[in-house]
Amino acid sequence: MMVTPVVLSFLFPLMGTLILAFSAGRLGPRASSVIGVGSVGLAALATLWAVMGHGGGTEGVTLWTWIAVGDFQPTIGLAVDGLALVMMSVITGVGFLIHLFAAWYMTGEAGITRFYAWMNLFVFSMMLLVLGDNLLLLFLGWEGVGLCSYGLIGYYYQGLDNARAAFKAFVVTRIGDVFLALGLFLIFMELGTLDIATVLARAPELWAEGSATANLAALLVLGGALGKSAQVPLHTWLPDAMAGPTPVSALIHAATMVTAGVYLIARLNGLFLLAPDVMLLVGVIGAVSLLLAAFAALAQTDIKRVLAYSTMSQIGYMFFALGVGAFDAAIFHLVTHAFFKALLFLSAGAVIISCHHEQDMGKLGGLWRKLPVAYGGFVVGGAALVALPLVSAGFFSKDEILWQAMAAERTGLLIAGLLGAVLTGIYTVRLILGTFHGEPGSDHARHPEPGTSVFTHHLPLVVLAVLSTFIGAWIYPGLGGLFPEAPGDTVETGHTLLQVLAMGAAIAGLALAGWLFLMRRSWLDNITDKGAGAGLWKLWHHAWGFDALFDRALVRPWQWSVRMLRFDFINLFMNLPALIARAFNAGLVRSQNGRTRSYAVVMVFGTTVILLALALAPGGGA
Amino acid sequence: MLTLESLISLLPLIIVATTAVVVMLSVAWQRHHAGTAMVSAGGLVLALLSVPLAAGALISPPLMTVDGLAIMGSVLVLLCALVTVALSHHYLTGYIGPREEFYLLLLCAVTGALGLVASDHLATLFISLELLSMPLYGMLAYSFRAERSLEAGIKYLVLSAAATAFLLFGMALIYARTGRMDLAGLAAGLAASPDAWTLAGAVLMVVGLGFKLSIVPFHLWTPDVYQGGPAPATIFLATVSKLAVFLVLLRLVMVAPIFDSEWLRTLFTLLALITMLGGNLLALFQPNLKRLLGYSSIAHFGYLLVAIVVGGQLAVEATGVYLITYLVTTLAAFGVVTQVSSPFGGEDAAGLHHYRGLFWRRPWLAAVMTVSFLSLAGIPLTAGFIGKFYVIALGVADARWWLVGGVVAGSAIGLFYYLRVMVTLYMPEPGMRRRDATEDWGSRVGGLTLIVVAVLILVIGVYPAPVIDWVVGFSGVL
Amino acid sequence: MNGIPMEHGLILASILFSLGLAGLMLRRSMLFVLMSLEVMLNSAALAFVVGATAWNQPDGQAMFLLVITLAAAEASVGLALMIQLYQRYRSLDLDAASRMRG
Amino acid sequence: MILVWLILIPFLGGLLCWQAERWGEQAPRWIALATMLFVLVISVLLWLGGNFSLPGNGESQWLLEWRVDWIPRFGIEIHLALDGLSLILVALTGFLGALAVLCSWHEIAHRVGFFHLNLLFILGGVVGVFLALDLFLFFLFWEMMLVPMYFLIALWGHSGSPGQTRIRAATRFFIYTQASGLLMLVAILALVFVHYSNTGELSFSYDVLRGTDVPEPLAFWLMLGFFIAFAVKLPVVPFHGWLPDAHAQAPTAGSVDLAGILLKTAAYGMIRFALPLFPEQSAAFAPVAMTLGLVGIIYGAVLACGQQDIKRLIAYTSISHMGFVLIALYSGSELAIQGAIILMVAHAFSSAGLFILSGQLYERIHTRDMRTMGGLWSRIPVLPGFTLCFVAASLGMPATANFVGEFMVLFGTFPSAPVVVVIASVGLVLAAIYSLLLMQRVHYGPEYRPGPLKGPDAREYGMMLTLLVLTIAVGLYPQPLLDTTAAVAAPVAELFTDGADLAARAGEVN
Repeated sequence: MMVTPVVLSFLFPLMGTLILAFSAGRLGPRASSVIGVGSVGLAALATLWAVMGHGGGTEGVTLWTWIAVGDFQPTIGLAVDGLALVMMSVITGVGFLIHLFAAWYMTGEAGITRFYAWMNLFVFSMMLLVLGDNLLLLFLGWEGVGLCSYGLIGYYYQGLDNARAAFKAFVVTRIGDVFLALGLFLIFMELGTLDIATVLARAPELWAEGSATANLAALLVLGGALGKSAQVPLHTWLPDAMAGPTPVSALIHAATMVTAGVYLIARLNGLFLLAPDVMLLVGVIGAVSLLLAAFAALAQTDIKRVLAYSTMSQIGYMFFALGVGAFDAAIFHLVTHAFFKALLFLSAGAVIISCHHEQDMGKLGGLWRKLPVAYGGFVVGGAALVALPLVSAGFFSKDEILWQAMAAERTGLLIAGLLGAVLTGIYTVRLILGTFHGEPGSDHARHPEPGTSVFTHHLPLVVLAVLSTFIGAWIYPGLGGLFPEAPGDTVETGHTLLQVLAMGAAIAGLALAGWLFLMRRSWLDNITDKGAGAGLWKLWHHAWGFDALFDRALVRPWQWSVRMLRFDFINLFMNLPALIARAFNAGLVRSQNGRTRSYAVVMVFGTTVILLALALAPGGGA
Repeated sequence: MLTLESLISLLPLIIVATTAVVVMLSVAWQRHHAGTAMVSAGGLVLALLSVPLAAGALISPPLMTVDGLAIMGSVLVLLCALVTVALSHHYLTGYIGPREEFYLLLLCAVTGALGLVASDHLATLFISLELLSMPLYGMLAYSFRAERSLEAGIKYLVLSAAATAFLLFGMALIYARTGRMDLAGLAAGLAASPDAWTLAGAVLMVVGLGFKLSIVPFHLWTPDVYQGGPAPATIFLATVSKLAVFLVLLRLVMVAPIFDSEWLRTLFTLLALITMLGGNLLALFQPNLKRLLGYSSIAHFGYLLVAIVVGGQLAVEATGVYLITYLVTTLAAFGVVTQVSSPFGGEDAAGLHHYRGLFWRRPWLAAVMTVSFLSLAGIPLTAGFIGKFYVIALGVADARWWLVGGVVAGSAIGLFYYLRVMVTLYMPEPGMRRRDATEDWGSRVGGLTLIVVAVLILVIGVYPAPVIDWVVGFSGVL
Repeated sequence: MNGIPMEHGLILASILFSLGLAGLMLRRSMLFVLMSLEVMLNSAALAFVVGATAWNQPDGQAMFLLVITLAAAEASVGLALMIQLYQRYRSLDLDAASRMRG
Repeated sequence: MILVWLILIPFLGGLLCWQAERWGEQAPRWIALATMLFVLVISVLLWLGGNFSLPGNGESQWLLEWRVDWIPRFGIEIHLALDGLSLILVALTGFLGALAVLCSWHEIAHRVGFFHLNLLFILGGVVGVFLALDLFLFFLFWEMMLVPMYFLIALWGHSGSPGQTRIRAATRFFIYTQASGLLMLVAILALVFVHYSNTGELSFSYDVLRGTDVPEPLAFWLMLGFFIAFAVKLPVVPFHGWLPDAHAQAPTAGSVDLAGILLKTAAYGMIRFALPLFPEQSAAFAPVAMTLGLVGIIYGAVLACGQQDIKRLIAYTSISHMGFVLIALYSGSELAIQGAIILMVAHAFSSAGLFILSGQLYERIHTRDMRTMGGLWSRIPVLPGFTLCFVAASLGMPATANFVGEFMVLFGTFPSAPVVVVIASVGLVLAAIYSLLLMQRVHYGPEYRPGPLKGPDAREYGMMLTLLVLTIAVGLYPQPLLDTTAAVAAPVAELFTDGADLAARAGEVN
């Protein structure tokens, strides 16, 4: 039956984490990487077994009731359906390959046990997030994933800016989590339950479509999703998150965590259908982040930051798809994106390690002959990213999204999507040419040491490369049944026109980039040096200045108020009585001057005052 | 008319007086310090045993009433005197010069106190008050070779005489206006129309008594006299003298209607408030322990004034209980000061630095001092808390929110210096010279009584029911 | 009651009393302080006598006798202390004995 | 009779420790540990034995009850009673007491006997507070537990700045609580005399006084008297000044007790006395109390971020956490009050853990100033790992008890006060900021001073592990706790629902 594999699939990473965490230094690097990779591998097998045994529909299993107070009864329960299985397979499958590659990547690093402990904990939390049958358990996974990303981004903790990047990532995602929490409170108050299935069932009955509560609930859930999936308002943490080791970026910031937002919206699609204008907002946010990230990627020098912005733009596509109601297409793109983005990140990792942690494109170059595997990975991954027609997986998924947008008559979004496709083409070509062709910029790049170990270096790259081609697109089982029918399913006209358009955009992008970077390199350089061009380039380099905006709007006032309040003002007025007492004491003590006669004077003065009061008192003091 | 029956009711006073005479004769015949101390202690114990007899007698002598209040007062006076004798014996062993006269003065003062507590007539009030005060001048100035004791004696004499003059003049005015000297007659005479002169007389009497109770405008002498006087004399002054005077003031307020006119009640409220706050505020940063205890006693009588303001049955009961807790606590606190400064070495160990780290040398003595200061501060499980509880209960029952607020504020301020003293006991000792109690302080009579008193504080604090019932028994009779 | 009304007597006593008080407060030498104390006590005694005559009762005079005995005792103890003060400070100035303060 | 023993054991143990110092320095420590474990074992046995179902009307709501006359004149009696809530808190006291003894095994070197006397007297007083049902007895224990804590801070505290501040901090702690306690005494007495004037019966018993209807203007002041006494101890913002100083100067054991248990006595006092005695006024006062709670959360968080001393930072975090409890108590929803109880237990574990860790840090690097710390992760083997776990707990990471508590509070309060919950959720973000700041400044970043330090020994490891396991256990399976306190939270919540016939219903509940 379904229970054992599903439970096993998330117990293995948990066991891995516990063993690694409590080993306290007794495990050497070899042993810890074996445990780390092994546990995720076993989880992958368990998932495979679960996928085989899954007969469709949802099967739930409740381990125990978490809290039971009145009608607030969240349980630790798992619900396995097609969506969950797809996500599980992505997490464990791609996760396993990344863990394998990490064994190579992290050789020679200190604290590998800690690394794998965090990675396994991450996989465990992600599985919980995906499998949770009620929103509170989902929230548990949601926060757990945030904590692990904090731990892993801040892996090289000696560097203060790495730690600061981890801190920033956690805080920004936490802001998103708070929106999600508020959404949960609202949902519980209105619908009286947190169980996802019942929420989706009761929502349409209690809330009219487009009613205020539906909008608010959807908006809050969207806020949570934006934080985790690094979309426009809460996206500033993703580029800085590249401070972590590259496998981390591959696993967390490409394949799994950033897609959690997409999964959440897909899971609660019933809620969003009740709030059409929030759906539109999702699409718009997707489009905006898509374009913003694409432009920013054009002006980056660090290869990992290019990939980071490219991830952000691809997730923008997924939100774009969700916005138009094409939930299935979004998940399809999620899967293919996981494959080729992981491939790109791991290849970048291979390049970085080979060139002794050199990440700047300016310093790299002329590597394509020396690092053939990495170069191959980049080319195949790049092709899938650009959605090279017919041969790459990206084409099928992105084309599906654009088609759905067209079918849903969202022409504005469609145009943004196409423009995004062109830009993607440009920055991908720039990335590949900058890194592998031209003259090597530094002596690291002149004689790199290519990764030799077959099992931990070549295997993951090759497998991912294969999955990034059209084979990856075939594997996707299609979750048609789970989601309400997308706009594109019923309409047929214009499908071919769109395919032509999409192919044209991709090819145009490639051609333009090739022409620009190969023939017109000098013309390009002097444009970006002077006047408007330089200004634009700088603007894109700093991702449209969002970081500076947030820093000035939020961070600086916060630091100012912390500095101002370091001295506890409210406490000051609690010292008032003490000061008054001290003053009175000083005054009274002076009256004790030791001379008998002055004591007598005070005594007489007291008596006369009382007698005067008596005389003046109304009615003679009766 | 003085019948045999009324004489029996005066038995304790008579016994103490005869002890004084016996002591005088024994001093004339053969000076023996321990002997004199034993005789006076014996006399006091005898008087204590005779109190039930006196309580039994129905007719009280003319000019006096031996009622519940008087009996309770006598018992408390005798007990405090007994403790003072026990403590002063060890103290005086170091005194070069005549030691026996101290007990003589003490016994005379006790006679005065017993008379004062039972007085019902202005004359007896005056005579007993003076019989109580005169020996006190002598006791305070006993070690006149030390400047401070002489200065204390002089100050107390001059100011106390002035206060007596005020008291007398007040009495005279009231007498002139009503023609009656006994309190009952006074009450009847004044019921008619309290005019300006009688009220002025009442005010002057309050001033005279207020001086003895060190109520704020008339309190300035207290710290100097407490610091200057030899420790046993200060104990006597702080306990017996204040106890007796307060009971007289209470009797005046209860019996004579003149004293419960609305205007005078507000006067008392005002006096109570400034006394509570003044006493505590003065003591905040006081380095000298005896002066600090002087200020603390001012504050405590400020709290007690609440009973005068409220009046009535509960007030008498509250006064009784509060006085018991105050006496027990003051005896313990001053007892420790006496133990640390005995045998007499010219100057009492009054500076707080003498007591720094006392706990690590004399744990049990420091424990006694901690208990006494906890009780002064009114922390639960000590007698002081029961006293403060009663006062606040009194204030709340009569809805006197100003006074209750004053008590709360006063005790909050008071905490500061009580804690400051307590913590110095436990501080690690610095190396410098320190005064210290004798090694065998615990096994001497004074030490034993001190420990008994300290245990009494805890017992009253933990299980106050018997004490309360005893007091309720007496206050009912009034 | 012939001639002099009681109020006059009381006022005289009050004046005497305040004179004694003034002496107490103003004079530095302890001798004069003791004397002004005597004056105050006697003024109180006078008030008693005036009261007695007004109510023609013997109580006032009895009280007068008691006051005089007290004044005598007071004076004797005061003088004894004054002698010691002189021994100690070689002066009768009351302010000499004011080392305790604060 | 067990109840009396529960109170007496710590006191007798304390005296025994004081005298045991003569037999060597280790004796008092073992005796103190044994005493506290004894208390813990008794309370756990009671827990397993007792049934905590909601009392049917008729039989009393107390699991155990023991009353004997004490001062008949005022109708005061020694009335001890135990129900779900007090049982949990007594067990918590036993557990944290044992922890406090353990964590000062090496820290306290001089005058060990007297230290343990004070420590055990505090715990005895606290157990007394949790069991006392007679208002006079409650006040007595309430004031009595301050004295030993005062001595603990004043004599064994370690003060960063000149020696004098240690005593000033202790005195300020004492005066704050004592003065506000007196206000409560005035309120108790007024309540008693009002009852006396209504019914002619003079009694301090809790059940009798619950029914008194106090005339309106006075009732508000009485409720305020109770509220201020508990607000100073909780602490609520305007009266919080004493907590950071007391924590910064107190020894580790003192901080563990102070944060772990003493703050809970205030919350317990509110649930037991402040709310049931004055239902209508508390309901009317709820908005003000909630705003104070919010201010506490935000202000505590902002100040926590600005601190240099590690223990002051943790102290301010306690203020922020207790803000949640205050909101829950005055929200009037059973879920929120249950959440508040869980949060109290969770905060006890997490703050005790953080204080023990800062104590262990102090033992190794002899400073509490975060500016001279950094990059300790690589220098100390296991401690930073534990710190990360407790930091995660303090910022409310799910699967820890804090999360369960905080979210139950927020879920419960949302229907009645959504705006309050929205602002309180901002507190969640701030919680993340100050907790991670603690982690960044101490364990991450460049090493301030090189050189490895020794890891935790068995004792320290054991303490940390038990605390962590408990936090996670309550985080994942809080049901046993919830069942025990269900009987307490339900009636308290009902008090708020409708002010009108409260007195009547409150009357027939017991």
